[in-house]
Amino acid sequence: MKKYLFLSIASLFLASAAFAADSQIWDAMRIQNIYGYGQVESLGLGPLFTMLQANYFAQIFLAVLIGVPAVFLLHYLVIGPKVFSHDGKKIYAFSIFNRIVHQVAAISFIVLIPTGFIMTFGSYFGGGEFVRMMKDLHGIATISFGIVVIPMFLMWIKDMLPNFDDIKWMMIVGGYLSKEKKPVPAGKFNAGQKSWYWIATLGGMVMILTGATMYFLDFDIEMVRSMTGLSQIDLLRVAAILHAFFGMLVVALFFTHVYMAVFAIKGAIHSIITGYKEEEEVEILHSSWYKKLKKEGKI
Amino acid sequence: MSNNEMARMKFYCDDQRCIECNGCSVACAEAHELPTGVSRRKVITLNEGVEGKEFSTSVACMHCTDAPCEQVCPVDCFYIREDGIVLHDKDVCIGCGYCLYACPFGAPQFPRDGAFGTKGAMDKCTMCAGGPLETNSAHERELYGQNRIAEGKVPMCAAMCSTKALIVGSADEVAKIYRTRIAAKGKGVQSAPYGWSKAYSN
Amino acid sequence: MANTWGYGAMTNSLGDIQNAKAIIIFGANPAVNHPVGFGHFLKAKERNNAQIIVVDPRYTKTAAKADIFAQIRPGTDIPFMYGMLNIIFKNGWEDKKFIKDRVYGIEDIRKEAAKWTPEKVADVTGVSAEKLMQITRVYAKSTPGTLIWAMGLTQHTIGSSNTRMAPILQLCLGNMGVEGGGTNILRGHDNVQGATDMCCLSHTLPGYYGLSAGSWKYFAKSWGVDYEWLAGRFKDKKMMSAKGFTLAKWYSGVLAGKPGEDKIHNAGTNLKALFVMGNGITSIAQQAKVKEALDNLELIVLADPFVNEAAILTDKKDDVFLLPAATQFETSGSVTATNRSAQWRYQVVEPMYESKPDHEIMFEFAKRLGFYDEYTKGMLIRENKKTFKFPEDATDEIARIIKTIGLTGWTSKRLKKHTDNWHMFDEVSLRGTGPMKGEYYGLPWPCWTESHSGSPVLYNINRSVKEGGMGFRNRFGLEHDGQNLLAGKGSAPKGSSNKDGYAEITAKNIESVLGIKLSAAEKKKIGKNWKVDTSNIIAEKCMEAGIAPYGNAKARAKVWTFPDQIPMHREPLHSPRQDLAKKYPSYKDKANHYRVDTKYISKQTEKDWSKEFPINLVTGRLVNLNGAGMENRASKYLAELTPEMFCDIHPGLAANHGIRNGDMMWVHSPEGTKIKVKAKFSYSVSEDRVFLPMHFAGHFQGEDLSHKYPEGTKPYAVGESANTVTNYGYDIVTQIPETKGGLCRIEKA
Amino acid sequence: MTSTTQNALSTKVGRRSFLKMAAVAGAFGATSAFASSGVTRAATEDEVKNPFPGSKNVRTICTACSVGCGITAEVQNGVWVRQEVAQDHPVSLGGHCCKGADMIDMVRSEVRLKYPMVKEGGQWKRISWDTAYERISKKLDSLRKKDGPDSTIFLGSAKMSTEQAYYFRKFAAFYGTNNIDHQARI
Repeated sequence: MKKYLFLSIASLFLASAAFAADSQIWDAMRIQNIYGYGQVESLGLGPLFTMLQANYFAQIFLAVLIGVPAVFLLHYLVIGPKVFSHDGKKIYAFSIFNRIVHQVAAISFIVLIPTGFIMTFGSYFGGGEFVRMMKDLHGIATISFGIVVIPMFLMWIKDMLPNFDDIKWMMIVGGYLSKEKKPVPAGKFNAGQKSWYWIATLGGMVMILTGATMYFLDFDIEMVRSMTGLSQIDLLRVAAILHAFFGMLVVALFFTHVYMAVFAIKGAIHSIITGYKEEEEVEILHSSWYKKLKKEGKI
Repeated sequence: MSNNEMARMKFYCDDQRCIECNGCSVACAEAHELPTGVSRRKVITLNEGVEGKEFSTSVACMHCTDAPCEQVCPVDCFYIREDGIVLHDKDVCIGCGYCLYACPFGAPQFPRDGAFGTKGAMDKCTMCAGGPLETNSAHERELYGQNRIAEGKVPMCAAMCSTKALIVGSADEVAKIYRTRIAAKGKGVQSAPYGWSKAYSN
Repeated sequence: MANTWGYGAMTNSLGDIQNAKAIIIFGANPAVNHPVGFGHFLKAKERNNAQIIVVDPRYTKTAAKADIFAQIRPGTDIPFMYGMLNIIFKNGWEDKKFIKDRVYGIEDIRKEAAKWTPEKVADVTGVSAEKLMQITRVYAKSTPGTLIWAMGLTQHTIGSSNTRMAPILQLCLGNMGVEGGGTNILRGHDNVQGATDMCCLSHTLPGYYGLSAGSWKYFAKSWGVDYEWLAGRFKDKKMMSAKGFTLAKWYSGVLAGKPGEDKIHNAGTNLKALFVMGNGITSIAQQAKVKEALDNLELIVLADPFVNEAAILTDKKDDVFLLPAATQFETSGSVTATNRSAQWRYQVVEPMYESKPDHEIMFEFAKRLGFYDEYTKGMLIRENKKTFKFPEDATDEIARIIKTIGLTGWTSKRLKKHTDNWHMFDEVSLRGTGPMKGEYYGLPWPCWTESHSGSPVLYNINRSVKEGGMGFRNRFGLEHDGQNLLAGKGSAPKGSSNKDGYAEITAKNIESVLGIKLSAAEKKKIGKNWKVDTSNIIAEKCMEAGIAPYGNAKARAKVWTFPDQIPMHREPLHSPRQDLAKKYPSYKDKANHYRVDTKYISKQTEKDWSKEFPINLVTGRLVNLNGAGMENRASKYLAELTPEMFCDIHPGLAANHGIRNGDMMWVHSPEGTKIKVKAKFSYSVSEDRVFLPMHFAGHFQGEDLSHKYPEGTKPYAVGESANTVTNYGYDIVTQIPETKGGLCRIEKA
Repeated sequence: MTSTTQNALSTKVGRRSFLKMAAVAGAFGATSAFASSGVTRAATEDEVKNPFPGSKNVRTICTACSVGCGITAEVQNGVWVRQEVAQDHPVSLGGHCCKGADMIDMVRSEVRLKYPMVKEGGQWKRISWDTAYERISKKLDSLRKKDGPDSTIFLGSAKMSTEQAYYFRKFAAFYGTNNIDHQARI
């Protein structure tokens, strides 16, 4: 009897799979405040998102959180920091405007990244009020980052355009794998900094947009919808996937950036506080720029 | 599929009977005194006005066996009762919306009551089983609505369905009713309970 | 319908529909208007394999569940049914014995039906000949078949013909008086049947007694007042017997005398005061006229649990009173469902805020107008009491007086008992079990005596009268044109002492028809006839003999008192088919039609309406609202389902006018009025018609009247009233407005 | 499953994992009674906890359409606290459309007319019942004397009880006019 029941039910389920594939159930506006829920032509991102979020996102974030610092710790111990003379001449690298913009972004990141991690691992914090607060804080910090991201993008874009030095720089991984102080081919910004710039600005903007989409859920993004042809629920799913993906990149590069500024190059952090870089540091790490400055007689 | 799975509580809406009277959705909203804009249950009509193709069905949380919402929730606010009812803890929920992205039925609802116009804690069909607070306490009723299951009563939507299209109960019993109806018609299987097996079969 | 066989009510019950093998639905949308009732239809379909046939101008939610759907042009139901009869007669599918024994005047129908060949029907109705034949075959072959209708048949100038046509179809197929058959009108509001039985109507007294002096005398006596005194309350005895204004056209009573308005005959005065209780008069046709009438009244009193939107519509500045009436849950009383079953509606809570139940308001006014004692005396008579208890004593007063529809058995005690024990009744047959054995749920009238079972299926001769059996009512005399109008031999209800047809029972014929002898005491007490026999001796004796007090006659297919003796097709006043309007013209204009001179042919031929207004206009209900929608729009959950007034329009038609889904659009009527509504694309309407839901108010011809609501009383949804653009046109007999077959013109707003 | 969920299950669900399914059978009408299966068992008396102690169920009838669906109103201390399911009603079997499911809202709607009002000079003004009665009956009386009883029309309702409808008709009769009608004529 039981077996019969089991079989008949199983056949029902098979039929149900066919029914679902017919995807009539996916039609029309499913919920009040989300329009175009799961239209027939929807991308079917639900399963993809579920699979990624359930099995990979948190793990990858954890890997980034532990892995990146671990690599740097190893680097610090094996190769050690680069130390440049702080007594020599200084080169004016960052205007006051540059510095303010950078600092605002920096503070935003200092808030955004931990709050983001707290949300990702919300269950370990027990969810509820605390994590909700972190979520709101994440949103608030986005506002300050949103204010400076475009000035930041514009003020450095000229120096951030890729060139041949970048390929050379990449080949030797910026010279960070050796203890030698050999001039490294790089302009005002090296390829590493450039990648960080592009990820932080363009990626940051993507994160702001995707974040806002998720934050407000029924955020009116008619334009994006009509441009992409995505239903709102798919847009939300794309947003969630993109947000996580760029989040990983940003976090990894942010850690790198901090490591470079604070540990890898001793005292390099001062340049963004005072605006002046050590001449020796520029000569070695930004040799092309150094040469250019020299040629222009600015040093 | 284990036998255990059949002893789960399930919804089934018979689209041969559903006439989009919205009795279920209003009964639900009324029973749980939901804010407007939140519909735990919604009736949808497809191909409206197209002769021979129009049909309606009532959708809410299907209390999936492999509940995707439970899988993706970053704060693990979901819990699945022994009888298969998928519930969540509003005090833990942070209103991130991930459950909504994962859900194939659009069940999770977000009232606009958070700060800065954001969505508050998620709200969804509880199969009238309340939440993790003290059973039938005023607090539970305020957050999750009635706990009719604890009172030994049928969930409101199915009980008030005008044509008895929407039925609820343990899966094998609902399947029995479903088969009885199909048999009465003598027309063989036309469609079957959807959403009962894995939400995303892979 | 009452003119066909005696009573104008649903003949069977909703549960009984589960017995049907075929269900044909004309101009009704039970899936939307009576969802719970429609559940029984679906069960018939599921368990009985009953074929559901829907004939409607729109592909409704009901049609979505139908086996066959015919999209008919509004106002052409008569040709459609004649077309069916044409095929039925041609194939000999009619029930010949039934017709012979129980129907009068089918020959004329046969002649008329012969004219309506399927091809001709196709031209007039827009339904193909093949479909008509398919429907006819399925319906005629699957017996018993039940025929359902609602406002889609009645709201036409020929509504009263429509409602005769449907019974004729059923009579020809022998579908009357059987389980699973019948003509089942689905009433609109919860107590339309009850309120109609009590005749809140301008042409008759409670129980359909009419307005003749004899009726007034019977009521005066039963109310315990002097007839002359009562007559003195009226202007004169002529006005006492003159039908009053109707809800449909009362506005003419105010506006008469103005240029272009219809003339009235109202005892030399216009209407000056309007007293409304629980009537959303924003849902009646000709809103612009209604507004003008409201503006011109001297006094408006509106008693309702919510703000009656008449108060919002009018620009009148003074003497508009809003009285907070209690809802029906804050009082108690009986309510009659569509199948003539009464239920006791118990009081749930005390009236909220300062609201008062309707009867308290009436009693107080009676006191202040000086007729309270006479007015309430009827409640004291039965038990010779000093004080009364409302509503129980009123129920008993009704039971004491109303014999015509057999309410004698409806005492408050019995009705309460039924509601208290509703779990003891069967869903399909309504039969009681246990202590309720031998009674049908709600004692569907006629319930002849205090021990009668109620009559769940009217005109069923397969049951004894005691158990709800009966033939057709003897209401139209004993013969016509030399033909006997009584039922044929052997067609009396089961167990009857008289096996043939017989006349209605009077004190004179009771002994001969029943074959009994009355005692002297009985002879002294007995009333003149069964309708006025308050002693109830006639009914009691009839039960014993198995005789229906109202006689056993033939139903008549021919009503010789009507403008059309048999139903004839006449085009709506505003017809999109001018060629047919010439061929099937409307009636002559009718003078003093419920006190108003009403236009028919002169309106129809005024001009070629279809040139300027090419689109058919259909109105109807939505599932979440009812009537004028006041109380439902005041619920946030219901208002949320349809927050705005809209117009269902076919995307093709919309494209012709450059209207996109969700755009605002104007709908213009031939009356020169217009409304601004949101376009909602829908394939449920064809490209030559639009559909408007009728429940909205609060906007008028594009103007938002929200500011006119008293603070805190505005419902959650407001919008244009569809009835601002419904066309002129009233039924020739009942004066029901023609809201289902008008014309309009649309444009993008 | 993470610890949080397990925690929630063990502490909160254990106590609540009972069901009384007897009522379900009624909801499905003619279908077979629900057999007990695995997790669903009848709840014991003390497990079934009424959230509204001391409440009473009142049988009444829906006021929406003419089907006449049964309504079970749960009343606690004179307050209609909950609309229950009238599963044993012979016509509706507990079913309701959206209007019927929301009957309780008709009573407790916030936008109800709360007190008598009159429009004076285009403005709404709150008045007492007594004032309303007085002013209306005076006006009716004078109109009746001046223009005759036929100058008034009474529009009644299909939403009234039968008794009220009867008394409304009777009111017009005693007032002296046949100008009375209701929604049957729509």
